[in-house]
Order: sequence, then C-alpha cells, then structure tokens
Amino acid sequence: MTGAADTLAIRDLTKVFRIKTGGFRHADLKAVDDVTLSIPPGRTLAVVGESGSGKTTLARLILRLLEPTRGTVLLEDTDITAMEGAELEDVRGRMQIVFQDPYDSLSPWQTVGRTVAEPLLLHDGLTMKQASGRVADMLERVGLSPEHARRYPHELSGGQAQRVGIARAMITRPALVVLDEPTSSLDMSVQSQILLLLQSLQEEMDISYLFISHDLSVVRYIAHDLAVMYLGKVVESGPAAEIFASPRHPYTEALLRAAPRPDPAHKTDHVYLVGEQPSALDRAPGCPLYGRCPISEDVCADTPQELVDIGAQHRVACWKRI
Amino acid sequence: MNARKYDARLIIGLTMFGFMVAVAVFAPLIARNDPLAIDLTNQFVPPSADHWFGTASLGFDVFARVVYAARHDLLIAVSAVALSIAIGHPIGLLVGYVGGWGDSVTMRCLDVVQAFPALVLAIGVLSALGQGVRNLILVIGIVGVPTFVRLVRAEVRSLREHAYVEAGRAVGNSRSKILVRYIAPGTVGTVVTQAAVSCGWAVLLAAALGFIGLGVPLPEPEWGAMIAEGIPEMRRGGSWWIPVFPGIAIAITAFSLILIGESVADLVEPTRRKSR
Amino acid sequence: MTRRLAALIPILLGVTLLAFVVSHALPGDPARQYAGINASEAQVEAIRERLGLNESLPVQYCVYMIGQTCLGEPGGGGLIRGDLGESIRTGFSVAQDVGARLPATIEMVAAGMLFALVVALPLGVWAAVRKGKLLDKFCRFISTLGVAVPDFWLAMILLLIFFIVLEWLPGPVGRLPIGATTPDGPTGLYVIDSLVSGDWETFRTAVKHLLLPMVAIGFPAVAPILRLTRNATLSVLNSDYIAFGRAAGLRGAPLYLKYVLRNALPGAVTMAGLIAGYMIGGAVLVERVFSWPGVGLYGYNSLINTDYPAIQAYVLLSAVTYTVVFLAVDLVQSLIDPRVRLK
Amino acid sequence: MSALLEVRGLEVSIAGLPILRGVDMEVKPGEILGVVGETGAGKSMTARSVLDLLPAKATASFATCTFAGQDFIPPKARQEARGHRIGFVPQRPRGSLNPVFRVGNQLSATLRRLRDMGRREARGEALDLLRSVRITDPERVYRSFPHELSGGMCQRVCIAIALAGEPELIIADEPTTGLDVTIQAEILRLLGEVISERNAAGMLITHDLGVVADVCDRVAVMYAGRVVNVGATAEIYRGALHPYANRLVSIATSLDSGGTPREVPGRVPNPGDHLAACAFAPRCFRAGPGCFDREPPLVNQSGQVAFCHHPVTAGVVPR
Repeated sequence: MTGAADTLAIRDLTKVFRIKTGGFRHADLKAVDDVTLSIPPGRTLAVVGESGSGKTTLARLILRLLEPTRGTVLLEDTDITAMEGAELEDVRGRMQIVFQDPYDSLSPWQTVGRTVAEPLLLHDGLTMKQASGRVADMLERVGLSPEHARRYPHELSGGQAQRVGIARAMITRPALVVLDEPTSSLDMSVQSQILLLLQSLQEEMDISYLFISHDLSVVRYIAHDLAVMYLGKVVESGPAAEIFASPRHPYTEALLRAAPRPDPAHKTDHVYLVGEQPSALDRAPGCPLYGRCPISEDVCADTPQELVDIGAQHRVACWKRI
Repeated sequence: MNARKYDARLIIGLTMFGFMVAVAVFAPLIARNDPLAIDLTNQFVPPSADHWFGTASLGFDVFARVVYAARHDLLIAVSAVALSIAIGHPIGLLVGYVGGWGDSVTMRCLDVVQAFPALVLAIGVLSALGQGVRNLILVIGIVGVPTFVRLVRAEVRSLREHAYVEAGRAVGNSRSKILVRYIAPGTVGTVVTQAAVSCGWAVLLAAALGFIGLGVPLPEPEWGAMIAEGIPEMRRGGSWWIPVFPGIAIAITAFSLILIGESVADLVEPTRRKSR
Repeated sequence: MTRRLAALIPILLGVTLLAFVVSHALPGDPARQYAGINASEAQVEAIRERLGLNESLPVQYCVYMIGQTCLGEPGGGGLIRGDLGESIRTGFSVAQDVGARLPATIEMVAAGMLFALVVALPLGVWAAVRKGKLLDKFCRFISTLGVAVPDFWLAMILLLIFFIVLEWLPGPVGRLPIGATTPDGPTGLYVIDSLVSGDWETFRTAVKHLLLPMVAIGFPAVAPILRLTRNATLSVLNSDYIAFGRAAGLRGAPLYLKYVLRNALPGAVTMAGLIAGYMIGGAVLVERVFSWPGVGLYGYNSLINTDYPAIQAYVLLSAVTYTVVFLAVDLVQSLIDPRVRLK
Repeated sequence: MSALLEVRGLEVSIAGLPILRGVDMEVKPGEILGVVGETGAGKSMTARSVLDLLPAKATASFATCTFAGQDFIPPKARQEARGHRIGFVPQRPRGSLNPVFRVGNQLSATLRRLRDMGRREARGEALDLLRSVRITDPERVYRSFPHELSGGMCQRVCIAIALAGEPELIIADEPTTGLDVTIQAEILRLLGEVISERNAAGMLITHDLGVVADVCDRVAVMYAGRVVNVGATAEIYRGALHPYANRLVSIATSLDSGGTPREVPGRVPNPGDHLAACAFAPRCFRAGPGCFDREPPLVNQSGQVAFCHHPVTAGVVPR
C-alpha cells in the first residue's frame, strides 16, 4: 500500500489512559497500542473486536475527538495530529462520524434540518436559508422526505434517526466517514436498509469508510479490508475475504468460530479460547492473548508480537502462524 | 397518559401562586385599612367585620398587614432566586463543561459554603451587614447559589456524555458553540424547575429571618416578623389571630411554588428521557 | 478512611475562613455595632483597638485561629485551643456557654429525628407499595405541605392547640417547669438522666415538655424522608433483581422487606445527614418559640444583644457540627454499601 | 406428542394498548423453542405472561394455557410454577442480581425457599450448582458481590439460580445480549447443555437468527404481537412460509455469506399504531389487496404453520 494515495493513514497510533486505582496510586492503560492502518479512497476498512478492544478509542483518535499519546494521523496526506483550534475545526469537514445510538447522536433541541445543515453552516459559510436546498436533497438521498427537516429527533423512528445521522455525515461529501456500529441498535429489517444505503452512498460519492463493529456478519457484507483488535492491539489485518476464508490469528479464529451463523447445519464451536477477556491493565507484556490462547507457549508471555506480512496484504501478529 | 394528573397539580399551584401575586399587586384595593396605621384604642381585638383578621399591638390591622407583607416577601423571594440563578447558572455551565482545576476549586468552595446551614449562614452575614431589604435579597440569593451551581454542573456533566455533543464537535463546532448550542439548552428545564422550588424555600428563609428579627425593619409588615409578635401572646394565652394568618400566607405561597416546581419536574422528565 | 479524614481538613479550614470573613471582612463595622448607636467616635476607636481590628486581615485571621502567639505575645487563645472568645452578654467564655446549652439542643434534635423516622419510614414503604392509590396521593400531599409549612409557625400552632386550647401540655417555658430541680446525670439529656436515676416524676415532666418541640422540629423532616423512602422502595420494586427474584420463585413480604431495607438504607443514611443539618439550622427558630435553653436560643439572644463573639461562635459551631455529621454519614455509608466499599 | 407448555389466544394490553394480539405457542418436552422477532414483537411479554410477571398496568387473557396437562390460566398456578417448574434466565444478568447481597446468598436463599433446605445444605447445593454451570472456582464466586463479577460470570450465576428449583422448562430472555461474542457462544452452549442434561425443555427468546440456528429445535417467528410462522428450525431456514420470516432469514443468510441483503421497506409498528388485518402487509413484497382487510388464514405446509394469504411456497422465488 502506498501512503500517498490513501484517504487515511495512521502510524503507530497509541492512547494511554491514566486510571486511578485507589488511594493516590494510578496505572497506565494502553487502550490503543501502536496501531498502523490505512484506507484507500472509496474502500471500507472494518475494525472488529469485542468491548474493551480499543476500537472505539481508535475511532475517536482518528477524528481527533481524543488526543493521541503518540503516533500520527494523515488525512488525505495532511498530518492532522497536531492541528488545533480553527484549523482542526476546518478539517472536520473532510472527516465525519455516524454513531451507534441514533437518538443519542442527535441534539434533542435542534430540528432535523438544522442538524443536517450544521456542517454546511460551519464549513461552507452558508446561511440556514442557503443550505435548505441541499438539506432537502440530502434528506431525500437518505430516504427521508424534505418535510422531515422540520421535525425533532424524538418524532423519528430509530431507522429514520440513523438516516438523519448519515445525512449529516455525508452532506459535506467528506473523504472519510467513521461508522461506529451504525446498525447494532437497529432492528434486523431496518439494519439491512441502512447497510444498503451506506453502500450506495459510498459508490456515489467515493467515500472511504472506517467501519467499527463486533458483528461479523455485517462486516462480512460491507468490508473490503479488515483489522481485528484485541486489548488495544491489531492482531490481524488484510483483505476481508482472505481473512474470512483463512483466519490466521488464534483470536480471529476464535471470533469466527464463536459467532453464531444463521445456518442450522453449522454448529458453533464454542470452546476455543479459555476464560474471559482480562482488563487491559492485566495483560501479558508479550502477546495480549497469552493466557487464553490454545496454542500459546511460554515464550508468548513476554515476546511482543509484531504484525508480519504473509502475502497478499494479509498480516498477522502471531509467530506460530506466520 | 398521566399528563392530566400532573396538569391538575400544576394548575392548582399556578392558581394559588397567581392569587398571592394578585394580592401583592392589588394590595391597596384589597385591604381597606392602612397597614401602618396605629390605633391604641383597638389593640388585640379579635377578628371582626372591621378587622377581618383582628388587630395586633398598637392596633395594627392584621389583615392589611398580611396583604401588604405579600409585597415584601414575594419581592425578596423572587429577586433572591433571580440573583442565585444569575450567579449560579453560568458558573455551573462553565465548571461543568471545562472541568479540571477550576472545577475542583469551585466545588471545594461550595462545600465550605454548604457546610453552614442556610439559616445560620444568613444570620451570620446579616448580623454583620445589617438589616434591610437589599441585604436580605443579597444574603438569600447568595445562600441559594450553590444549589444552582451543583444542579447545572451535574446536568452539564451528564449532557456532556451524550453522543450528540461529540457529534457537534465532530462536525466542527468550537467548544464555546458546543456549550451554548448543545449543552446550555438542556439545563433550562431543571433550572426552571429548581427556580420554583427555590422560590418556595426563599419565602420560608425570608420569613424565618423576619421571625428572629433580621428581616424587613419594623414597622413595615412582613409575615415572619408578624408571627414573632405572637410569641409573647402565647404565654398570656390569647390573640391566636396574630400568628395564625401570616403563617397561612407563608404556607400557601411556599406550597404553591413547590407544587409548581414538582409538577414541572414530572412533566419535563419523561419528555427528556424520550428525546434521548 | 484516612483519605476522608484528610479531605475534612481543607473544608474545616475553609469553614473557619468563611466564618472569619463574615465577621471581620464584610462592610459592616463590628466595633460600631459593639459600641451601640450612641457611642462616640473615640469609644468606637477604643473598642476597635481592643478587638485588634486595626491589624491587617491576614494577621486578624491568624490571631483568630492561633491566638496572641501569632503576634509574638504570650497568652494563647485562638480557635485551635478551643477559644471562641468571651461573650459580652454573659461574661463567660463562649465555649463554656455553648457547652452548657448543647445537651438541650441535642435532646430536642435527636427526639425530632426519631419522630421523623418513626413516622416517615413506614409511611414511605407503604406509599410505594400502594403507588397511585389514595394513600400514596395523600402522602405526596403531606410531603409537599410539610416542606411548605414554616417550623416556627407550626411550633406556635401546636402551642395554641395543646397548651392554650386543650391545656394538655405545658407552655413555652423550656425543658422543665420554672423552678424545678434539674436531674443529675452524665448525659445532660433530662429524659435519659431522669430515667437512669429512676426519677419518674421528672421523667414524665421532661417528656411532656419535650413533646411539642420534638414534633415541631421533626415534622419538616418527615416529608423528605418519606419521599426518599418511597422512591427507594419503588426503585427496588421496579428493579431487575426483584423481577428476577420473583421469576426464580422468591415470594412475599420477607423478600420485599429484606431487599427494600437493605437497598434503601444507604440513601436513608445520606438523607439523615442532610436533615441533621437542617435541624441544626432550624433549632434557633423552634428553641425561640419554646424558650428551649439550647444553643439556638443562645444564638438568638446573642443576636438581639449584638453579642459579637457569641454569634460568630454559634455560626462556626453549627457549620463544624454539620461537617462532622456529614463525615459520620459518609463513613457509615461505606460500611453498609458494598459498592462504595470497593472504591 | 403432547405439549409441555401450550398457550392459545394470549392477549395482553398495557394501559389499553394491545401488545399481544392472540399468541399461540407450544413447547414440547425436551425441545428448545426459539422465539424470534424484532423490537415490540411481543417475545418477552409472552414469556412474562406465562410466569404471571407482567408489568403492573398490563392485563392478560388466555384462551388456553396448560403446563404438563395442568390448567395454567389461574394466576396462582403460574405464580407457583416460578422457579419450581419454570426457570427464568434474564436479559441483564448483572442488574438481575441484588447489588448488596453476595451472589452465594442469593443462590442459597432461592434453594432454601424452593427446596426447603437448611442453611448448610443449601450452601453445599449452591456450590454444586455453581460447579454445574462450569464455574471453576465456586467458593470465590459464592462470596462475591455482583459488581465484582464479569457479565458472563453473572449470567452463569443467574442460570444456576434458574436451575435451583429443578424446573421442567427454562425460559431464557435474550440471555446473551450485551455479552462479548466469545462469551455469548459459551453461555448459549451452557444453556443448551444444562437443559438437555436435566431432560428439561427450553424457550429461547432472541432477535439473533444465528443463535436460533445454533441451539433451537423449532422456531416461532413473531411480528406485531402475533406468532406468524412456526416450524422446525431446518424448515424455517430452508424456506419460511411467511414472507416476513422468509425475509428475515434471507437477510441473515445473505449477510452471512457476504451477499447483498434484500430490503424490507418501512419500519416495525409501535404499540397503538393502526394495523392492517395482516400487520405485515404494508411492508410485504407479496401483499395483495385482501391482506389489508381479511384476517390471514392458517397455512399448514411442509412441517410449518403460518398465517398468510400469500405464503412463500416452493417454486415461488421471493423478489
């Protein structure tokens, strides 16, 4: 992958949280640990992991909603890691986010029209009146009617609210949209509507998606590339089809085996990993999966595992599976 | 489905409060007698056609004094709460949103102020500042500030966690715009609710201060001070009308305000929850 | 535990500072108030000198806190040695005055608290169980009304009814009839002391005198306790764990009572602390009505006699007492709530 | 084979709004029935009706309700069955355990109540139960407060409590929502195992068709307060008769294979919305005019039952 053409390129991105552990003591929690990823234009990279894997923190770091401890974020070849104030507010027109909870992501005090128009007011310097035409177009594009612009969020269904969130994210035609579990709080029949909408918008506007999810079936459908995270580390990355077909990291394998599939003939393999995910504070200095991994050996405990390219962009951080 | 029931409480509260406000505004029309008129021949007269609520020492007409006192007590309560909000609301917004060092210092200061029971603190400050309506408003207003700072701060801190605030930042709003457009509107409901309840407390506090002689200076009529006049009568065993009527006036005013606050809170709460 | 105690120090320091500011730094002139309206300028100046009011404010605070040591003079004194100054009115040290009056206030506040709890706890649980029914509505009405009725007025109404009209209970003459011998005892609480020494006659009289003040100071506290108990009970009744407990076959009153009590306790303890603070403040009003010889009445008498050191001591002591009560509440809290204990 | 639990014509309304509009459902001995549907379909309400655990403002009526031949219409019968004959596994395991008591106390309190055990006996049995839900260090868990345990561990404890009365039927209401994927799988397997170990039957309420495919023998698909389609799991996944069920399965399977899902237009109706005779008609790809004003008939075909005017039969390719 050549960095030059990528919509987003992040290098060694790290976030350490300082956690109070009682009294005056505290510990450092590495929520995101040396993550390097990139997304070419018009492609979707899915970041998959369980709660506590750091995928949501990663998204916040990329959008500069959180300050990274270390590392760089390049958006269309511009380093945005150190941007501040007005400069940063400007660059937000190029990168957007759609949230998991559609209601909670819309301000209850603003009409739908105002919410969707806001990026135009801030970045293109339009007035509400000037923006209204484009707002109406965008609402129709996401499957709502222009008269929805006058409504308030609590008058919408979950699916409609999520369409408003998508309209807000897409109205400035950004280069990158982070989708933070955009369908996981929606009903199944509505979920597929939103997925189809996202896909057609991507084709139309050539947007890059960073798709955060724990739901493998949704990822299988929408992602071109995949990065699997565990306790702040990317343990495997590469083309989605390739990873689904032949997962190499034991954790990826466990995820794929554990995910129930809508096929009565397929029985889920349940007991691949031992125990439950520990806190990121308690993980081994070496491989984060040490202690739960069925194929681990003593050396894994304190030998850090680097991502190694095993061909066709497929990279895995496990010395036993290279 | 419960809206009707809460509306009833709100209507009762508003009616009672409106009545007291009307009494204050139209006092000269309601009371035929002069509240300051002294009539030494008619002291401690029980309620009669001439003096509906009887007379007190110096022949003061209790009815006229109860009616005119509404002006003082309502003015003091409303101004004091307005002062509390004017100081407390912006501080609460700011320390709640910015947090950090300024927040900790502010909160420790509030801890200190609130370590004093409100009445006792007011006594201390008033005994130093001296009596007078303006000082009363000042003291009652300042005593009420911590309530609003804490309330607004807590509300801001919970509003701050909502995804729509993050969404506002993600589309490129500056921090000050976020505070004004996304967070401040969410605090209005609770502040209005608390304002009504605080007004009720302010009436009670003003009356309590009047009762121990730190209120509106005599001979101006004030409910709390009027009740205090009844104490010596207690031991003598009569003149029940002197303390009873001003007390009822206080209770009606405070009750209506608290009722308004509570029913508004119940009305605001479900809609807010729904819209989140 | 040590952290909580440590956190108390800055608050207590702040409390003394605020009490000091109120007494020394506000625009009012204590010396003039001391001297009275008719005093000459020279007299006022003399008083100012005697009180040390010509020193700079930081020095004054220092003297206030650690006494004459601050000025390099012998003599001690200062707040940290328990020196609250000398009362102008009584001529005794304020600490001594307050100490003598403390048991009366404690007796009244404790009785009031007991009264409030005994009335409010069962009613709160009952109202929650019968949510939306007549009883619940009545309780809501009472709790709103209870907050709205001034306690000092209630005190007088009680006197009107039970002393003047019905003549069942004694008038506003304090803790015992005038001239009665006070019971000896370690606590200074007449009800307990007379009980311990088996003096039934005094006990009966003391209880009779205590009844009305108890109700007057306790009644306003009924409303918040009732409301808290009701809400706590409701939140337990509507909780997932009650639903699951029922689904798992647990049934009946024991389940509810045990769960409700155990889960509502932490909230009730916090509320008790708040109410104690309220009562400490309200004591001045109720004591005034009943001529109850407690700290509040002392504060009131100091006030009308512009007895400056005594007023300041009264304000400061109220705040310190409240702070200490709150710390106690916090500690009890951490003992009874496993979720707090963890932190 | 006669049903263990049989429910016919169950109607529930909350504050006057109809939630269930005639639910028919049965659980056969030894089977696990999956109850599937979207938000507001009435899955949980059905389960709660069987245990007489509806919210305060709800009213329920049955045409028939029997459990192992016993009449279950009297509320008392349903109340007495809780824990003893029907075990319940909740949706939010941590919230379902009382935060101020140790989990061991909660488990043994249930045992003492349901099985009349003494204190010591209950403790031993509680530890055995914890072991039987594959908890490796039961002594430690017994002494823990709920907030000290992980979500998965809390759910194991809840399952142990559900098993305490040795019930014949275990109802699990979305038992794995909120748990991590790898833990979900373990909890589901555990549920399946404890049900079959005890020769009990199960009712698993979920919105996840993957979960159903994994552990259920039969599936009941609910929509807007009715069961619209019932059948053996394999049959439903091969080709559900009801267009709604059919579409749901097709969305799930096409996503799973990376294919493009077919779209179901519109949204799930809310309680109180005006419904057509067939509630799904406005969103249905096979709806004709009759669907809106005539009650859909019962169709019994290839091991499935569905209520539909235009069932998706073999040979009809869903558009």
